[in-house]
Amino acid sequence: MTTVTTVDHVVIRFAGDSGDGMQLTGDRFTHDTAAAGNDFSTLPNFPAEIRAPQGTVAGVSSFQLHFADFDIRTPGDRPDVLVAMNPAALKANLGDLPRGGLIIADTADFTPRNLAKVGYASDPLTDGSLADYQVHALDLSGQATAAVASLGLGRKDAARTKNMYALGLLDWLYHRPVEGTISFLEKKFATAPQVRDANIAALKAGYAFGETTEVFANRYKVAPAPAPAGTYRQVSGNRALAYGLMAGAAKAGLQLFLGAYPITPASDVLHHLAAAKDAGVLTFQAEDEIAAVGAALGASFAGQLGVTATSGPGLALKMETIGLAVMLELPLVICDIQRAGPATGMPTKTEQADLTQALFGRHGEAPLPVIAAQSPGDCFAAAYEAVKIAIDYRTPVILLSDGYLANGAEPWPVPDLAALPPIDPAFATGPNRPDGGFWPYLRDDKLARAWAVPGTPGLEHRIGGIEKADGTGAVSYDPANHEFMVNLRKQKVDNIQAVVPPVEVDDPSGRARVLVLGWGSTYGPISAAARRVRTAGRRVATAHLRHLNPLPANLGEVLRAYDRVIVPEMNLGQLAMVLRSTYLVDVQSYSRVRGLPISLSELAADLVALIDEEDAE
Amino acid sequence: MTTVTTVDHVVIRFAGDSGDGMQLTGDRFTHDTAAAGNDFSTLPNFPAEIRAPQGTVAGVSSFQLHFADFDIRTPGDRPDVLVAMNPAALKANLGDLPRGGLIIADTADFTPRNLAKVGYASDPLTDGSLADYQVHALDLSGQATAAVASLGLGRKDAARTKNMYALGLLDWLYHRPVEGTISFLEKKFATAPQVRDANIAALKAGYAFGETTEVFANRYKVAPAPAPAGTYRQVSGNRALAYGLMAGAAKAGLQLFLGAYPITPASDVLHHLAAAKDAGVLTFQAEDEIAAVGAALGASFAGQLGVTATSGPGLALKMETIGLAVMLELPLVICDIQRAGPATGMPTKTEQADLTQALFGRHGEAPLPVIAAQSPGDCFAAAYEAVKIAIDYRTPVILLSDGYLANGAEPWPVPDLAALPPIDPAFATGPNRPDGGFWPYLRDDKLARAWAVPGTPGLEHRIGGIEKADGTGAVSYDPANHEFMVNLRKQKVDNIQAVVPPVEVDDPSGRARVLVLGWGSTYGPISAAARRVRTAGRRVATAHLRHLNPLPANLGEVLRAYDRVIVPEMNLGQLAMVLRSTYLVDVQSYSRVRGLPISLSELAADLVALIDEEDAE
Amino acid sequence: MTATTPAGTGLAGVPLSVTPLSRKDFTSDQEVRWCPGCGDYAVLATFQGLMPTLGIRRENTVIVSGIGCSSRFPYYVDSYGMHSIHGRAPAIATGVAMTRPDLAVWVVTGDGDALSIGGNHLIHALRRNVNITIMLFNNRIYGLTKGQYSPTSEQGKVTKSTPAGSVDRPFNPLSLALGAEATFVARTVDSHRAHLTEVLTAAISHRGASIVEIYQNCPIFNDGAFDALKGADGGLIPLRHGEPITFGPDGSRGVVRGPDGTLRIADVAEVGLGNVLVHDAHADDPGTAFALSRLTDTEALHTSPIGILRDVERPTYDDLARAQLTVHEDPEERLAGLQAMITGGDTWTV
Amino acid sequence: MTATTPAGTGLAGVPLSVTPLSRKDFTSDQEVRWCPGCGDYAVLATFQGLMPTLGIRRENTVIVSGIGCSSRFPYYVDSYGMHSIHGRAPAIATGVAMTRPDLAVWVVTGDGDALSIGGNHLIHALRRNVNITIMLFNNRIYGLTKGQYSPTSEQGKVTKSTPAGSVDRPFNPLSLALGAEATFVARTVDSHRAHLTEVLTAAISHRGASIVEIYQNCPIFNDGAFDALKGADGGLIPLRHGEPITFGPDGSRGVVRGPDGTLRIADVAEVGLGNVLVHDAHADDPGTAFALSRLTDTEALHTSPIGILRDVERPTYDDLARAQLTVHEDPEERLAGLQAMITGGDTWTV
Ligand SMILES: Cc1ncc(C[n+]2csc(CCOP(=O)(O)OP(=O)(O)O)c2C)c(N)n1
Ligand SMILES: Cc1ncc(C[n+]2csc(CCOP(=O)(O)OP(=O)(O)O)c2C)c(N)n1
Ligand code: SF4
Ligand code: SF4
Ligand SMILES: [Mg+2]
Ligand SMILES: [Mg+2]
Repeated sequence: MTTVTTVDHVVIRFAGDSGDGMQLTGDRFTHDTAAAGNDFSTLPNFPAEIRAPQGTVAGVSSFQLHFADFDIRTPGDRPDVLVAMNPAALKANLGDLPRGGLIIADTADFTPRNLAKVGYASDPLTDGSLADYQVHALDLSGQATAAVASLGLGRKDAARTKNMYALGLLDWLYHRPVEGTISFLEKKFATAPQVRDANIAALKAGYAFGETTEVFANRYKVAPAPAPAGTYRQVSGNRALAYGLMAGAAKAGLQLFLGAYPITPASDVLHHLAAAKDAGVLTFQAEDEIAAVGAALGASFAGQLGVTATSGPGLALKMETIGLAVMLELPLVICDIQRAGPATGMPTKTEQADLTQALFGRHGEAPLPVIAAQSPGDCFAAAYEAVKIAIDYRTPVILLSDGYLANGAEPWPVPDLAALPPIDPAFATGPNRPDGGFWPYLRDDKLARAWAVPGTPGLEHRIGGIEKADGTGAVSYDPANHEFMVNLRKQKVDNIQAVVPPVEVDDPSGRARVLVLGWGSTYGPISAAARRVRTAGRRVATAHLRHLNPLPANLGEVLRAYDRVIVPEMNLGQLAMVLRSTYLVDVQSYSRVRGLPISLSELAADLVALIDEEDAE
Repeated sequence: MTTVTTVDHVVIRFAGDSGDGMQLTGDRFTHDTAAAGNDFSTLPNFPAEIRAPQGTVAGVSSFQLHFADFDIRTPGDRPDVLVAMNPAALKANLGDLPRGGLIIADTADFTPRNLAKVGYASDPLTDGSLADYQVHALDLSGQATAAVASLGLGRKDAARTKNMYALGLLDWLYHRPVEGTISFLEKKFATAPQVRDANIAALKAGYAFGETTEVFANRYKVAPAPAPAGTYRQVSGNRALAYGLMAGAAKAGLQLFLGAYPITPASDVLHHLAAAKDAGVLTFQAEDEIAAVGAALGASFAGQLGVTATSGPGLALKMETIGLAVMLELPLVICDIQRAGPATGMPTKTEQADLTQALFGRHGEAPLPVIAAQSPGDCFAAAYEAVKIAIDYRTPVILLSDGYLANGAEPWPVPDLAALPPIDPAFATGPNRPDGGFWPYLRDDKLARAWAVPGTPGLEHRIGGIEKADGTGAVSYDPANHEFMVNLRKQKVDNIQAVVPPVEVDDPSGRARVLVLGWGSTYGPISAAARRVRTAGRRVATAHLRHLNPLPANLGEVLRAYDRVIVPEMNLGQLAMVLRSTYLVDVQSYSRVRGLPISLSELAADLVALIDEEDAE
Repeated sequence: MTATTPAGTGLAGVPLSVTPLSRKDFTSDQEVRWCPGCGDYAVLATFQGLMPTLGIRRENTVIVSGIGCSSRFPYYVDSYGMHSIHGRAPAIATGVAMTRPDLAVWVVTGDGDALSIGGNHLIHALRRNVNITIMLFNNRIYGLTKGQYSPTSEQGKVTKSTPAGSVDRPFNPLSLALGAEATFVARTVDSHRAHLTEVLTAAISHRGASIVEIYQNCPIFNDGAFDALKGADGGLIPLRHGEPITFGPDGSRGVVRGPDGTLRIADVAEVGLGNVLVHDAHADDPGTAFALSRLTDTEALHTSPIGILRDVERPTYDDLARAQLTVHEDPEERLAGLQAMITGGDTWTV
Repeated sequence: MTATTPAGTGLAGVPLSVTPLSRKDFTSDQEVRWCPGCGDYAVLATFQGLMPTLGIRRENTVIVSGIGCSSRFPYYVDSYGMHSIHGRAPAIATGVAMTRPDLAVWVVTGDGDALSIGGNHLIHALRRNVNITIMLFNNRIYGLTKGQYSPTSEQGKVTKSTPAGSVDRPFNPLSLALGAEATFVARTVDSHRAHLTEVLTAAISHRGASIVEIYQNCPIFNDGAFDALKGADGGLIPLRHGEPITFGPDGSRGVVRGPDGTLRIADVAEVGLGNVLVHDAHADDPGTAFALSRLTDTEALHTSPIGILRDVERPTYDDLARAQLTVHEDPEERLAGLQAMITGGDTWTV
């Protein structure tokens, strides 16, 4: 009999060749996990090539999923379970598996040729080299092929169902319901009934294999995670971001116009919005990034919500136009889904090294608000806030996400649109001067300027990139006016601090001496590491920034309250630099630039060491 | 009889309509002044329009010249003498003239219509409103026309010689020799003898007018300025910069290739180099800034010296390609002649607000050296150093100048090319691996990589923008390698500190408590202001940075040695931000963003106040 | 509902003015700041004269320009306008046109702005057939930056950036436009007011991207570049749909097609009027329009066709893109639809 | 002095190899990483086969690419190469070609790389006639970013970024090139090794900018885009200079010029071989080449001419630019000249 063990959390990594469907498998397991009520977090990892040569390490595609009965923050550093569909997948991922970890390997692909291709002299599944692990070497391909034999598929197509077979097996192992995946397959392959049936059959066969054989002595249960009541769905960062933009535009009553040029890992923002034609979203695949942001700015000038989405190289190209938007003082949202740089860098890998570009990458004094999302689901709220600030303050806003957030997924309480704060474009509709004239650069008390939209009679005016006279917006080369305007534009952005909530410190002990401050996607690793540090009996405080410009009003005070401030970033210390300069506090950068999320266990260990050192002083 | 007064310095401003030839007049007076052996500094000031409407304030073009019997640092804040060729010129410039100042006005243009055009209800030359000044209202146009009457020019052409007439008068007034200008006119109008003769006649007539009439009771002498022995010429910043680039390429034995797209105030770099075909310089007017820097990078890849020159908006466009150059580790010099921003801003005005763009304006971690020129003549040395660093370290270098340096001129000791430090491209010529192979990313002890040029047999290799494996330069997605390379690229740039001279403090008293630190073109105002502050009996120390990245090794120590550090910049405190962050020193930004050089008298006054405050503490 | 011009035309969807407008209504309070004698003045005056004749509301006119002397144009027209950045006006105008079918969208650009830095946006706007009208002021020089050669300058041009003469062959802007699938391609001259009016009116009336090259004299940096064309020997070849293409004194010269398909100029008396090519601006195939574009010298200009080379109907990018959308006029309905979309089909409830 | 190919040809100035080279010499040690079945493999193999036949030194070959699947090409060829950034390869190659007449400079680019983001650099490189050879891998899709439509995708294309179908008309890359004054314009197909070899050899032998559009199948995102062309009904129209343009079974179909100057396809039997257009690749006027380019469908591909549409001689930008220079071979002399220049004529001595 199989025993059932209850565990609080599990990390599974599915790994196989690019063609093995690992992303789909992982994604479905995530859905099945969501249905089981666990909290979860995912980390897809694809090769840079579309189809790297089969069977090579470079061609391995993997998907890691962390799920638990409590709220978790990261997809996990190291898997408990590795599903390896071929020797390359084993080779590429074994190093991450702790001793004692579970390996489920598809033996079908462990042929001498394939082993040789990745440099295995002998078969690790049989040569004893995996003695420290729990290895289940199963002919998943063969079993899947057998299971769908009756359906009349060709050999190749039949073998392709092995991923669903593996999924079925894992679903059984962790008590996941399979109904969701069945109905997913029914929809996906509606027009190819044979393929549909084969995949469903393989899924069920995998499940049944676990149930009926006694290959697995243990089966696991992970109880549902407590979560606030509500309706949840799974969401990836790019999808949530697209939804946030749509929600912002809808609440403002503006059309959403996305100008974009495809680039990894931002392309999905374009894809999601291009699929939202029912919601009136207009997308424009431009000839390049400059045209993309240009058209978005044109849409904003025309009185709609112009948005563009890109990654680092594209952001570099857009900067001149963003500078124009600063001068025009028009709403514009620029989403930068960061990837590892510089130059082409590692396009499929994550990084946070565009922060200084976002803050300072324009010529002249061209300040603008910068905000960052901290988790896949949080991309919604961050995008919504970006839209609101852009419209309220008539300013371009840079919204930072990254490759990890973009492709990662987590459970997401579906927001109630009605409950979101209202956004009012407050268009100028009539004269704003005592003499009946209209000055486009007259301002409200926030310093936001009047926004009159083409088609409004009597408010005709011209704007442009040459320095403008205060108030009238006419061309001006007056030295004093220029200085005034440079300062005024900065002041307007600084004024946004009024709507930036104070940074909140999480310090359960109330007596921590070390503060760990993060921004963006380091939220997960930092909060998870802090939990581990506290479990290890140390005191640590954490805080996280959504707003990188302007910074929260209380931040200086917060930083000064600690003996030591550590800033983990996936860059060489970009936020740290800003904080040091702004507050003259000796914050320390904790820099990890590996194209991967910061490792929570490494961070936790480092924090423990550091806290002990601090306490010893 | 005219008395001759000896003065130590004079500031003259020539002002007139765009069509009045004020730039030429100023330029020639500068030459005549150089010939007289004075030190000098100039500030041209043109309207943004090619030909703004005649007779309007917007259409006034002016040229200010400061000359002295000692070494001076700025073109002067306020003129002692204003030459006003029309009412608009008087209107636009009178505010800068201190009470008691000398006005020489051409009455010919002070017609009721022209007066009305600029809002003069009555003629200021006659209505007594200029009582506080020494006014010489002369019919310069009429006198010039009369002087050339015999030469048979049309009325209009004859009147056009008024600027030479004015020049002759001023040459007389300040004892300048006119021979240089005569031979200049002979060359310039060689093909138009009538025009040549008329201009020469007008020049001589102006001189004679001063000599023979008794209109001017005083005539002035400014003794030659002591200067180190040597051969001097007058040079503007853009010309010196072009020469520095040429010198660097020549000493390195490489062809100089400039890829550029015209933009104010950088276009003259293209013009000067395009005129240097005799010296083998290849210039390429590209379709845009991206192609300009791309072609320059191609030239560097091909083993020559690729250079590009632009201003802020163009720099923004080039950033993606510069990031590629960081990854390729190829020499490349990017000259940014800064102008007032953001966006189109005020193209003909100066500013220093591209510093943070230069330092941080790329995606990913893409560090590169940034250096700045401090005076027109110094553009030569700065450019030469940029070339040397680019080649020695295989790195793109950003060289910052600005509109003030670009167009300003000063006496310049012509450098002896033989005496400049050698530059060795040190191309790889053979294998660099024990196995006879060649790795393009093997490094020397400075961390500069091997540079093998197409055409070299056996060293064939491919480079690109994807992250490279250490040593081999092959494509690598390895997390640890990425982190290693990100740090290594930074380390390589940091290593340049080894050749950055320590910053030198100028503190004659040795006991100053306040340090004024500048960079770039603030050198002039800062050192001049310090002189004035010291003359006023206060102690002040000054220091100036050529290297903005990496900073000099001793800078932190220097900053900490003072109670107060003031950083004057023509931006909102960009260097100040970097210093605060790097050294955690509470440096204070002194920010003036007016499109003009910082006013030395304002700065001096502010410094005196501040030093007194500091001393009172 | 407000009145608009008929469907299918360039201004369909743009509301008509209820009161007649005059040139003065299109004159802004800004002082015009071109050099004396600049060809831009004539174009501006013509434009301000023709706008009222279109019947559309002034406030529904948008002019987007790049950077260059000519790009100051919007400041002088009392409509909505944007003086943007160098080369990007067609991209910005695309965003305006896509989101606002009720606007008449003009682009003002120069030979450097449109063909040098902005070349890519120009060809893509033409290819997509976005409903915008592009006025390309071609003075064959960079005016604003004080006289460097441009991609339309003749080979051998001596300028500050090419003191030994330029070495590259210029673009023929209309050949380029035709190669880029343009649906409306025309040329006119700054000083020919009636012709300019006619061509610009046709251009704005065309639904889709229209490009009008305007020969514009720059007296400061390239004076007389078009003088040889305007001279009495009649180097301008006026094109009129359906009419034989003749020009010169008494229409004595004409365009004929050679047996190899190329077009050349002949003496009408010699070849006979019947053999002169009859202009078909509406030919679906751009081949003849292309051949006509080649009658322009690339070097010093002596002959050049003016008028509408090509004017064909094709659905516009913006109309087609909008047609794919469901736009919810009712905000409540819109929010409800969006709520359903973000909720999705795969939820669970805690 | 080393031997080079004759003056005036594309490779003039490039030193010849003293020992014969083989395909292996042009094969790098990098593992090729395209998808199984990708058309890029065939082009690479052909390229590696033809390079040794050119006789030039391997080390004097430079390949510059942009970004895209095809742009990985340089990694696989054992020569000097640069995998640069998206769209900029023609600009970078211009710098290489201008400074180094002793190099054979190839550009590898895709339909997105060359025609979307890189369109401006492409048309300017063609206009200038820089001595580079551009291989444009046209798979009518964005491969590397996983399947968005490109500027050469047919209208109505359903992709991730156009789920309701694209609405813009594609570029005809060869029409665009001709509109941009290109001097060498050709097309070939990934799988036709002999044709590919012939066309690429002609392209690199042309002095000036050569553009070769290569129809390239992307089995992953746009499989079979060129199948209809390759089929037995013979949709490919091979062009050979001096020969009548026929194609199809037994050359039964041919290209004839209509009275309106346009080209159309006719039954040779019907019109007579004598009336079939004889191809003249060297015609100075690009009109007929343009007309030939229009025989390519813009939507689903059925017919398309392959071969060299245009190949005319014109001085190259880089040759002309270099001819303006005085290059001082002797470093001392060079420094002395420079010293004189920076000293200038207007000095004073203290
Ligand atoms: C990004 C950028 N690059 C360069 C410039 C400088 N610039 C302004 S206008 C111009 C060219 C003007 O020529 P054209 O478009 O022909 O207009 P014209 O002045 O002749 O009307 C240039 C190079 C700029 N403003 N921005
Ligand atoms: C500046 C920039 N923008 C976008 C991208 C993303 N990108 C890489 S390749 C590519 C298009 C590839 O299409 P194509 O040129 O047709 O090449 P293919 O992959 O089809 O061979 C895009 C959009 C990028 N790398 N850099
Ligand atoms: S420079 Fe030429 S184009 Fe510019 S305003 Fe003057 S005349 Fe007109
Ligand atoms: S995605 Fe298409 S073009 Fe790219 S490598 Fe694969 S098959 Fe080739
Ligand atoms: Mg022009
Ligand atoms: Mg492609």
